[in-house]
Amino acid sequence: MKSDHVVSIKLYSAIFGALLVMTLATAGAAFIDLGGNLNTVVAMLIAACKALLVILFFMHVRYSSRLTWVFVGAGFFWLMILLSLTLADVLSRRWLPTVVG
Amino acid sequence: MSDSSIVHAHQFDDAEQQHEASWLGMWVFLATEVMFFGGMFLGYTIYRSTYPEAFADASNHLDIWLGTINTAVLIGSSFTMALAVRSAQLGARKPLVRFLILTLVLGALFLGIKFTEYYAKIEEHLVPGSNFSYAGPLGRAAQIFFSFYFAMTGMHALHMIIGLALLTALIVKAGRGRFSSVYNTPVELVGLYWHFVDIVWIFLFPLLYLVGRHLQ
Amino acid sequence: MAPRVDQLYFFLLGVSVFFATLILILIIAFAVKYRRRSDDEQPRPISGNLGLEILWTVVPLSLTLVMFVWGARLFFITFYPPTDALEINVVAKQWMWKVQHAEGRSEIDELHIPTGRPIKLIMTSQDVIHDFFVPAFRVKNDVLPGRYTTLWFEATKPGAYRLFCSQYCGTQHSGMIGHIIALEPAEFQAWLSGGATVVSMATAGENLFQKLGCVSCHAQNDTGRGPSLAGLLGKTVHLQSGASVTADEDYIRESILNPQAKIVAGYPPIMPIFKGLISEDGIMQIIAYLKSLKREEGAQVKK
Amino acid sequence: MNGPVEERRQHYLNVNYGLKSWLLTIDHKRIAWLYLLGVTFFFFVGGLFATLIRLELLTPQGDLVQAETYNKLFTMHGVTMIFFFLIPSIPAVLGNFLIPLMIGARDLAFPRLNLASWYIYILGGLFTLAAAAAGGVDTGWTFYTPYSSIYSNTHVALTVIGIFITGFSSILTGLNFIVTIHTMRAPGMTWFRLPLFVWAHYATSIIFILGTPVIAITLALVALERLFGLGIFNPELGGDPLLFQHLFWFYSHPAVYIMILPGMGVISELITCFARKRVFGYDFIAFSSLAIAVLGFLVWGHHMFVSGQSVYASMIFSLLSMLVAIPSAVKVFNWTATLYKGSISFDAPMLYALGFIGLFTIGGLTGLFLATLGVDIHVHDTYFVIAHFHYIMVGSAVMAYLGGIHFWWPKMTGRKYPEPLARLAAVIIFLGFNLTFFPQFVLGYLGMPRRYHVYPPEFQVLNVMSTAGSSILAVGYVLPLAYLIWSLRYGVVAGMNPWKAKGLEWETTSPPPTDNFEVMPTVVHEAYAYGAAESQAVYPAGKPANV
Repeated sequence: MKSDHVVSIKLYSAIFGALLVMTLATAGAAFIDLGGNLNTVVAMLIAACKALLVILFFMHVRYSSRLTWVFVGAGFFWLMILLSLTLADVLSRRWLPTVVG
Repeated sequence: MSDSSIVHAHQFDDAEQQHEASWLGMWVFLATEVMFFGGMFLGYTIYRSTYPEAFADASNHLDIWLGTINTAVLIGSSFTMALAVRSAQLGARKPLVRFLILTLVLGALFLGIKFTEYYAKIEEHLVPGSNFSYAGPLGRAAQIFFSFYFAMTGMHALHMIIGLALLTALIVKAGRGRFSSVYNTPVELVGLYWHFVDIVWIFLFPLLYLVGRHLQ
Repeated sequence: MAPRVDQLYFFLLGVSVFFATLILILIIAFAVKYRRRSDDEQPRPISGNLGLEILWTVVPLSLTLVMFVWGARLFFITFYPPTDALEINVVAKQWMWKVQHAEGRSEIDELHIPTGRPIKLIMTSQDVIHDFFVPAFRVKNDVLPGRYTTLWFEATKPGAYRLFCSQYCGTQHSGMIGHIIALEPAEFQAWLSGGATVVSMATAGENLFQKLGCVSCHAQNDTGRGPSLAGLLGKTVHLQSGASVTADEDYIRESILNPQAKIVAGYPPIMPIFKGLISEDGIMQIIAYLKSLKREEGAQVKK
Repeated sequence: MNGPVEERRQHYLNVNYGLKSWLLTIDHKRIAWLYLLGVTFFFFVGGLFATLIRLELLTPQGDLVQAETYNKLFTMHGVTMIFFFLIPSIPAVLGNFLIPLMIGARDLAFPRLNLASWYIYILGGLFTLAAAAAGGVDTGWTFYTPYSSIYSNTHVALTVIGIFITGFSSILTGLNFIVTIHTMRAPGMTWFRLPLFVWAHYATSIIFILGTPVIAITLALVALERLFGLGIFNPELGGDPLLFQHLFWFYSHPAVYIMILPGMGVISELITCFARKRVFGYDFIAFSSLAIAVLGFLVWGHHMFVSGQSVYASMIFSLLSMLVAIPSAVKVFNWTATLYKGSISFDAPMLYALGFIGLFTIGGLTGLFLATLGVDIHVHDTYFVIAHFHYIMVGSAVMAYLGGIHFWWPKMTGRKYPEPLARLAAVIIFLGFNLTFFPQFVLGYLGMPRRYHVYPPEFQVLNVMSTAGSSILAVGYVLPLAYLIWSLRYGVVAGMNPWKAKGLEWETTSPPPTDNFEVMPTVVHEAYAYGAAESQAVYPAGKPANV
């Protein structure tokens, strides 16, 4: 299930540092107008990276069995189902306007 | 120390099986939690795509500096939690207690800052409901934004409060020397929970605080 | 529409009856033939048959795909009204149906229509979700607050057809019923012009347009502080945000109630919010007026 | 076997007595009994509401109850039956009792959590009952906004909080099952030796843990909107009336599979035992359960074809809905094929199982009508839908539940129920059910909308038939309640394996000891080894049951 892997303080500190840097980076990037939806994309990408670091190292998933990966994946996969199919409705609703012709 | 010397519950064959079950159980629970917050993330996504201007404008009413500081505080608490789990793995009792207390303090600090922000929002009449007032033509959709703000951060704060209660229980137990390098499952599981709550905030921060800063 | 829906329905019914009967016959046949004759019988185990599994995966799959394609075609027709349809506006509220005809006549819980001509309903709700359901025409669609939905049908025979609200809407849900009264075209014209003298929806809309002061910014040409609205419906509008939308009824409705939601490129966001100042019926009248502007313009071009 | 020494044998029922030993028990078998009491209570409460609904619909006018009362009746009927009876019924009663026995474990992985689930369930039930007692709720079990969030002036918040709480009971049960099935299987009990009942519950648990949280947060937001004026669903602010429906059906469509999948698991056990045959196509049935659980999450939009949902999204949902029909069809064909060249007996559980196959076939096929876009426009929100989902939820799920209760009754109690009466009840239920619900298909196609307190007179004949059927059905449901209680004291002592069935649960005594097995088994055979060796497992001598 899970190995009793003990992560070194050095690695933990490095992760912590990276998380802090990314927090500052995302706050800073928010003030720059990147145009279009790029601000959102950048913010979400940084958030995803941060989450990934926490999951892999702080939560020891990197050192865990496949089964753990499956359930971590399942949570996000199902979230994607919920988001993508609902957005399939919301975003395509106006493809067929009320007025025709 | 061999496994057979550790007490395990009657339904398990041995401590190893018990540990496996607990670890898996926590992850299953966290998958549940992803979907619990997921419902709100979905609603947020839909409304933000429908009312982008209003969300950007309303987001600028939040205090980005308090938000950033709070993010750092919570990440710090995750760091100390990870160190607490490490200490437990190594069977180091004193560092374990120390890191748990540090985590508790940082968690409480986060909530303190959060409630300061809430208080400011109450003062500014930005709490949805009959007292809500918002200058400018974007008020109605801005009220939706603040509904999400309070629902999402409120649900998150509730999780934090539960986390603090769990930490307190751990500190008491750790102080009594209940955990060792072979038996530390509760510390590990509370750690997972705490990191999960951290991850939720990692997404809430940009979604709530950083929407419209660049348009100001 | 009704006969085409019924065709598909009977196809589905046929498939269902076939499979239900097949299963029933097999179960009864096996149950009789292989009934237990002595208590210590031990039949030979059979673990499965790949060929059979493939057969009863592929056959149902292909049948359901036929159903999907057939059903989807009908569905698309149902939600794509013919362009020459007669437009009628419907506002639902707890617990009644309010109908406005373009010529100005309005009615409650009744809808008079001519036979032999497609009818397109443009519907919205003042409160909760309702649903406009006419079983005889095999059509229904939800009627939503804050949005327009449409529905179209064509009556072939004169007569009265039942109208139900089929989305639960509160205490008197089952009382929110009425009739569609289909008349021969000539009779329908007579009915339209009957009753008290009424102004047409477009005229009523024009009056509102003056009264609410819309006209002071939205002039006939592009000289006003707001864009001209003549010929707007159906056009593509470019927005400040860079996106573009088709100017349909929903867009106009939103732009009246919440003007800041979609700002037209090149114009300042100065329009006041009309929410609370205008009823759903009033918005429909203004839309009718804007549509009439479109027609006049088209007529001028022809000259 | 039934000598005086055997009578004295200690088992989970006589190990200790008294209320406290039950209310604080962490034995999965006793918790199953606690659930049995709970779901039986809510079944008859929900049944009472149903009876009143049917009586009101005897005539077209609203002469028995007021419109407000009628609306509350069908709402409370739906809420109690779905959230407090159907969803916990098979998993929390039979699943709880049997999963550890079937996989050769002493208990579930988290026994205390299991007990907590029951208390959470009861707490949620009390909230909902309090709402009913305080005057009821009238939104329909679907709680569509904005009616539920703004317009209804009944006890919506109290009810949804009750359902919110009960949701956590489902989540914890699902979590417990998943962990138990992953980590606690006996030596030799590989995944493909698991009884299909266990596979079905694994699939159900996936829905529990990934679907339930979504309805929980959704209903919580509705409650917050009512209590504190939060504005997430409010159309006055520009809220989207379809958002609630998406969130609601994301759970509530898979919830139908929560109700039916465990039933399918029960049927796989019953058919094999009473045909004395290995199940036909084991792998296909096992994987079809998982396929249903996953595909079930991709089809919720078929509840929204006429809701103002995008036409294109509707098409995707329709296509995916067609796909979910396939694993269901595969199961039905495999069960039928299992009967081929079997040795079929007609004990009461088998009558329920055969009834299940017939009714599920009809329920499933009529589901295709609703998934087909062009036809759904007409039959959506009519009695056709009511008939369809009652064929699935009552015709199938309740039949499976009763079949399972009868089948494992000897294991649970150590005694047999009276067979002739049980067969009679099964036949009465089957006939009563069809008379109640088949006419509703016709009503629906004729256009009678659901949730109508008064209706046009042309629909009366079919409604009278339906009401007549429901009175027969009521008799059919009361009968087992009476004779099962009777059998607790007067039933014939059953012995270890009265049906000569395969499966580990039949290799321990009836009722089983607290730790389930005197000696923990090692599994050496496939599931359903009918016609093979006597036992499915070996028991290494000398190893005590509880290390």
